[in-house]
Amino acid sequence: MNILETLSKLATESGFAGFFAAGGWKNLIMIAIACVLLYLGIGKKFEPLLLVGIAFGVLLTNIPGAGLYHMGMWDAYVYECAYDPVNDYALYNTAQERAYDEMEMNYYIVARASGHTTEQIEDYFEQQAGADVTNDFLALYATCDQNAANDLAGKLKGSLSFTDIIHLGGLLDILYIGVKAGVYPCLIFMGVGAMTDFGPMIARPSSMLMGAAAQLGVFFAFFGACLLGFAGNVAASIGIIGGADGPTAIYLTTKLAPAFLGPIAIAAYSYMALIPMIQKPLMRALTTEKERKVKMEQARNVSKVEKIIFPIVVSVFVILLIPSTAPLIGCLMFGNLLRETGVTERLSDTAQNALMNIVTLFLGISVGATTVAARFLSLQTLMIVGLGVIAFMFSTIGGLLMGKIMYKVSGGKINPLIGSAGVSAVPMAARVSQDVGRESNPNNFLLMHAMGPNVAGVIGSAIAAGFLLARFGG
Amino acid sequence: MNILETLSKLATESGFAGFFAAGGWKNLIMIAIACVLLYLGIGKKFEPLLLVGIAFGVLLTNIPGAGLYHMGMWDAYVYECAYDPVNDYALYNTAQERAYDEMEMNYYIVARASGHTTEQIEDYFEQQAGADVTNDFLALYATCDQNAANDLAGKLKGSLSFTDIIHLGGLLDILYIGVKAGVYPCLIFMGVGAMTDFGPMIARPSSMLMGAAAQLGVFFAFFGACLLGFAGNVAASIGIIGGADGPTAIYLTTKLAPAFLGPIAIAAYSYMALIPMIQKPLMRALTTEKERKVKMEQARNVSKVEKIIFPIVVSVFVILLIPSTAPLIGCLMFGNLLRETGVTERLSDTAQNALMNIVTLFLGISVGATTVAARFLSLQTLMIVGLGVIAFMFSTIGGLLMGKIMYKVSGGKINPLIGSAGVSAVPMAARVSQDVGRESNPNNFLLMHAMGPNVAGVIGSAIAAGFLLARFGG
Amino acid sequence: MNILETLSKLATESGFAGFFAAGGWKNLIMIAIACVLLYLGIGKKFEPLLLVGIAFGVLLTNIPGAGLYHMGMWDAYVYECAYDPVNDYALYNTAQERAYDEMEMNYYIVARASGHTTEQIEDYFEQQAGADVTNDFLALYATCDQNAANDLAGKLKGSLSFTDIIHLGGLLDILYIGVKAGVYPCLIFMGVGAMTDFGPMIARPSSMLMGAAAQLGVFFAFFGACLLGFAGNVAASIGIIGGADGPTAIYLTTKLAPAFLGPIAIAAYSYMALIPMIQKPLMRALTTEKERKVKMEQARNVSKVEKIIFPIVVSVFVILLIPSTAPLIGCLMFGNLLRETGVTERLSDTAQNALMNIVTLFLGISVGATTVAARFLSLQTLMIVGLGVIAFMFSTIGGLLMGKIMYKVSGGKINPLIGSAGVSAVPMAARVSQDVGRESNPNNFLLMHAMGPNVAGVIGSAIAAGFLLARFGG
Amino acid sequence: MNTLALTAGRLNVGDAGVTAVLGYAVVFFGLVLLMCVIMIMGKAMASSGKKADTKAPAAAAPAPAAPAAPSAPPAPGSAGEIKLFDVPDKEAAMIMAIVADQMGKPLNELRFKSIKEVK
Amino acid sequence: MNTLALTAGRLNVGDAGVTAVLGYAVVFFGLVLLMCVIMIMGKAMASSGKKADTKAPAAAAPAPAAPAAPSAPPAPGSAGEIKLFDVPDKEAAMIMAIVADQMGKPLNELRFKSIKEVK
Amino acid sequence: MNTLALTAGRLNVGDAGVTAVLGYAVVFFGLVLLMCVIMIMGKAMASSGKKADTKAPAAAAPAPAAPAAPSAPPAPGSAGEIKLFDVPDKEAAMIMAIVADQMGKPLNELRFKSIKEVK
Ligand code: NA
Ligand code: NA
Ligand code: NA
Repeated sequence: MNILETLSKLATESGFAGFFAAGGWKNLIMIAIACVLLYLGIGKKFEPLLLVGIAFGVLLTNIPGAGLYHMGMWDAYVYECAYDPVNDYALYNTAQERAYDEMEMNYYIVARASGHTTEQIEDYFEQQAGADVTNDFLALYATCDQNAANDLAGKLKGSLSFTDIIHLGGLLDILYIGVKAGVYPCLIFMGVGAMTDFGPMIARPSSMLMGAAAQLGVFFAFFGACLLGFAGNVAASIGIIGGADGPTAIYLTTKLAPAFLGPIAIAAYSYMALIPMIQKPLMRALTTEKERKVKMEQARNVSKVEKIIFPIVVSVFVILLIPSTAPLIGCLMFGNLLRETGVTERLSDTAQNALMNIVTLFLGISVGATTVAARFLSLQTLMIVGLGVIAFMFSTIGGLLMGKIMYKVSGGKINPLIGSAGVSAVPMAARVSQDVGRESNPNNFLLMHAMGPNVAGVIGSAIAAGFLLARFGG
Repeated sequence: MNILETLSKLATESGFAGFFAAGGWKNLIMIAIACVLLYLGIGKKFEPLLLVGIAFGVLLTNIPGAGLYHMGMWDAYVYECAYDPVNDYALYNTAQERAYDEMEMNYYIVARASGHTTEQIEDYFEQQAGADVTNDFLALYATCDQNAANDLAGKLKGSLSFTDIIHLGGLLDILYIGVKAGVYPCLIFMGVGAMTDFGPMIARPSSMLMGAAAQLGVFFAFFGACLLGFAGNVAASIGIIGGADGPTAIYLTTKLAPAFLGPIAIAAYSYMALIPMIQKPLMRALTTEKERKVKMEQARNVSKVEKIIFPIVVSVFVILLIPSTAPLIGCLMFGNLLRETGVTERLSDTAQNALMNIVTLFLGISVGATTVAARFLSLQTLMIVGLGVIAFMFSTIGGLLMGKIMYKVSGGKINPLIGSAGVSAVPMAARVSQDVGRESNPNNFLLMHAMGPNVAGVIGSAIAAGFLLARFGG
Repeated sequence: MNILETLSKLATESGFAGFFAAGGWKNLIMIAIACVLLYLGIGKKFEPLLLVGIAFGVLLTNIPGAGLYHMGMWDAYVYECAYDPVNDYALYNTAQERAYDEMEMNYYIVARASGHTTEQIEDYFEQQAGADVTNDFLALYATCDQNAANDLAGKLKGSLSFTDIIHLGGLLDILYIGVKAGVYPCLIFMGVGAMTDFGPMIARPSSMLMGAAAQLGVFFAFFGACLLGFAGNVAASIGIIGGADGPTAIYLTTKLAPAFLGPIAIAAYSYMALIPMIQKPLMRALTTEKERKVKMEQARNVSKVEKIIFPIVVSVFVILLIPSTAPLIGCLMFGNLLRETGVTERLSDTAQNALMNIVTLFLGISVGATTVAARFLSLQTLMIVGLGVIAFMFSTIGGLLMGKIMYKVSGGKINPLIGSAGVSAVPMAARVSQDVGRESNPNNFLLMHAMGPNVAGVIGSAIAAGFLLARFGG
Repeated sequence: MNTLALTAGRLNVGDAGVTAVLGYAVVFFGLVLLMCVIMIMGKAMASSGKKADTKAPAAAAPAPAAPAAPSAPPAPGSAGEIKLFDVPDKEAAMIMAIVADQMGKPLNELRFKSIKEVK
Repeated sequence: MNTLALTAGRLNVGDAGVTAVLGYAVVFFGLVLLMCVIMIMGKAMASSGKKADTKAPAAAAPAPAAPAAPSAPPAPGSAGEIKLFDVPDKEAAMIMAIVADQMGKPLNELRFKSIKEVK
Repeated sequence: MNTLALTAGRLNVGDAGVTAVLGYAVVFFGLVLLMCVIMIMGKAMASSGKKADTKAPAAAAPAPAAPAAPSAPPAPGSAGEIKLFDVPDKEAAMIMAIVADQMGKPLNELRFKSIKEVK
């Protein structure tokens, strides 16, 4: 290799060249978006622990040539998931059948490399209904981008697994495995459980009604997304933004619509930081001055034994009801149990510090990495951003309305402002209740009362996610 | 999907329905057992750091439908381990031979799905001695539960690996990989090494005789288990309970008899917490008042250099003698070296805190998850529980008898009560020696003297495990 | 199995027997080398956090029979990497073609088992140019060590992946996966970034020229290694020792020449500890008394905003220029960003403590494990050790000469002694500049000034590694 | 033949509406069930707790301390408070009072990472 | 046919030399580019910083503290300093002064793991 | 043909007994071997240690402190003590004495997470 050859190789491989490739300008836009997100995280302190990581992931993944994350590899992985070896395999008793199936996959590969969409290919197969596609394949192969086809082939031929991703992928592909396997969100939920005091909710179980009502936005946004033409699984993932719970949103989206993980995670964490701006006007508009002035009674003390029994009881009943919540609720309650036993402080401390921080590091940067320009810069992302704020607003409204009902039912003993805290976003939403309450009555301390609906909202979102997973999941 | 359909799907998928399925009542019993274990861990402080995790794993795995752990998947994995591709593969030069082998696997699958035991299938293959099983397969396939067969097929067809488990498994399946690969117990042993001061043993090397003698229960219970009809590998795993060393027991059982991991781990940790109740009567019965009153001389000081050289020397000699102890002894001694160097405090601190706590979290809950009702609730579990207490008792007796011998040989200088500390269960067994010693002589401080046999018992159990692994392992 | 049989099995399996096997004496030498490294790490405090781990890995891997690390398994893994399924696969449309390729792999296996080198086999295939090798294979198979062939076959037949290594490998094989995948060095770099203050370099950007110049040794040693007959990829890995940056050296070597990881890592960390002895004579020889006496002006203060923008800007520009630096520079700058934001202290703390310590534990012991006697004890290791010291010397010289140029250009305002700090080895090289400076002028405080080139050297080495990776990497 | 089913497909307005309403109802059902369980548990506790009445005030003692630091409760996904006490309350209070006095700051503005004594 | 290419092969003297020189040049090119970028950033900061001039001394205050502990800078691959302050400088300084006084040691020889107050 | 060998099979009484006795013997053999090695090492240390006799008391100093906290030794699988000193003993003792005095508690009932100074 002589000097000119090497220099030219360096130049063409450099990322600067990438900006001049087709669609290269999109990367510039994504880098600008990363900088905006970094400004929001660092300058405006929007949930910085996750948003800084996500933003840096956005930056790294959109530098042309960096090769830290490979969208195509995960697309291939997604495809293979859709392909069902369990049901198909036992039917093959002869090499011919297997070869046939392979031909079908070959066809899929060259069709994709020729620019056909998955939907088109599906339709084609439905028409063919099992006929031999060899000739069509050969015809298509003759005209397609054969490099792209070969590349796709190597990845799809029954061989792309997590181990291949470790082998072929970049650093962020490898870290992303923990997202894909659903491990990171669960471990973060374990830490959340270890940090959460469910005492205020146990003391006033009616808080849970507000925590349930404040999931309104989840289903409202889901419905809206369906109307806008999103498929059910994607609409469910968009809706869960209204749960105002980062790990739950990431978990559900990874399982149902991984291609939309980037925008959904960014929307979820950004709006969580905007809770005061979103909630305060709605709270002032929907409640009367008299309602806002209500001072609530001190709730009863909750004994240590109750706090220990609580996570066990919740695990059993919620998982029995909606088994698909098991990973989220199981981890949340395991963390909470470690917190309350009084004999596992070491583990509780690790769950909420060392382990949670490590996982947060990996989660943030790898979720950010999924925002590849070609996919992120689309009308759909804008719609997700719009639906996300609607979800947050309707969750707030749901909680407030339930608060007003309970104000009536309780004969004015319950301040409806604590209803909006049911959106979870612990503890910010509870602080907002406190702030708005003090505007009307400077001696009103709603914070502890709002913590009840607030932590109930975490459980409520997990149940909503479990329902959507049961409905749209594999 | 209309509303009724969805509701009915939710109802049939709910875990409540699972209780009414065949054998569903067993899950209720397991949940009750989980609550008892939680009570022991939290209320009675039985080794809570592990028992709380194990108990919560028992709870989660036995909620019908939770799907956090899949016993069948790991059974399939176990099968594939028994299948030996290394020796078989090179013989296949033609596709026919491979197809034949696949037929054999197909036969295995439908036979299992038809309720045949592995032993029966083995016998069948031995009779056939390589003949074509196609016809038998087709006959069996026609009658078996074809869904079960297909399910098993997808998992067995040469494809079930850790990466499939990450892909198809639940959260606890994924965390369980670290147990299966033998990584967690080793890392915990690294932390144990970093927390252990071998000084008292180095100061009085004769302690090691008591540490060796106190492995009596391991081999006694092994022998008993063989008599009760357990296979050698299972008997070995049951015996190691007598080593009174959690990570060692888990490591060995994972390698030799993973199907019995749940009961063995629970027995090991429960009895460890019961050490005072098990040991004190035996200690009072087997020693005389005069023996118990013996005050021991202060042992010599051990220099820093000796403490640094010790882990290196132990690693080399013990691993040379029994190479299969390498993972356990290597990690124990690496941790101890980090503790003693004086220049790796950062690493020693992490080994005994952040890393150990993270691994303990994962280990406890995933070991607990293996206690699936259908398998745990059996006569064998009761036998294991019974053999476990026998193992602890005979280990105590072995240590005490050696203590009495050394009392004689030393001319009354050694208090035989420190012999029972040789069962390890650091430092509880040493505290028991201290307590019983003070009953007879309130000024007697045996604790530091008992730490010698106590830490020797850890090494002794690791050697015993290495021997059993060499004898019964792959 | 009777008693004699078992005893004889124990004796033959014991590691003591291994010393008497062919080449067994080499293991004794390696154990002695491990003890020397432990002495250097513990007694002499040579980078103990890594060297103690590496040394213990050397010890464990060379105890005969320990089975914690399997060189052959990773060799097989390496081979499979070289084999390119992506480009080859799409060409196979018939079973015949696949069978042919398998025959070729079979030939490779028996040829290796017969003692042929990979080069010889390559030459053979080039001569055959795609002809059928069946007959040659059968002839070779008849004469080769068939056990070795079968063993190799099982590992190579398209099946050896990370998941197989978890399954078949020992503890250190499993921990080594993180090295092989390039994850550990990157995570350590994240911690390094979180611990590094780039302020002095931002305050005086001209420091970067010295950081660049001090990579001279990298390329000088690379050139020397080429002359000594090392292949380009190996020469590149040897050269990077001159970067004086452990994680960079390990990352590059793992990617380019994993078979040489052991000696290169040991050389890199040992020489880093020897920086004062290597650098001081060169610094005194190459600078004049007048130059050494120069007192430098206090650099300007760097604002918090600049420190926050810095990692973002560096990531974008350096990765754009040399995309292959993305993993190293991305992680370094991500860690640094977490340090400087002021709102992610939790993550920065974890990156530089819990996470970094855990990774350091795993990295050290598994890198040490690669030093299998049969491969480590070779002339090549000696040459690497020799080239390493040359690399360090020339990097020092490069930095000093640039320092002298800048002394001239600046009109004597820059003390050339800070140039040698450009080799990175943070902060030891900067302390050496400080020490030598005070010899000539006791009131001279060069430390803060030397920190600029010092941290620039980290970036410089990463760029050098990126260049070499682009040139010699897959 | 594998169906290559990559998307779950779009829902028509009816299905979407039914799913949304049903989902919201399931969330309510789940939390109401939980509410009942917790209420029953609370009642059971209260009745069994009358015997252990003398213990209760001690166990509940840490709770009133919480409202003193209204901005302190931990945020999921963000930094949380580390447990305040590992030593008996009295000793911890003493240490905290000493430090607070020396710093001239009210107690609830200081965060003690941990105060531990050997048990 | 797969080439079984296990080694990148030896380089002849010319190639090796060219690669070495080119590599060294690329390192220089990269760091000079970075130097220019940092310089431009510094200038931009300086000009925009004139308005915020009153803020600057506060922001820069921690910096002068650094040279007081000349042996403190963190080593990659070895133990690093933990951040000194999480509370406003004044309070932290006060606590540190008290402890240092009681210990009779100069401030820069003590390492405070963390001093935190509730924000 | 693969043997599908899933179980190692049952042992007859003789084999089980032989294996048990042999195993117990191997454990003894291993620990006796180790005992001899440690004894030899101890003797070697003692003879080489006579020159370095002046150093020994300093190195051994922390040891007598251990019996003062009889319930302190770390449990494998449960919480362990964190290293007490990272600063020279004298300074650490001074800090500890001050705190203990102010708390009115004996020293061995306090656990200091860490006291560090810049080395
Ligand atoms: Na919520
Ligand atoms: Na033991
Ligand atoms: Na460098």
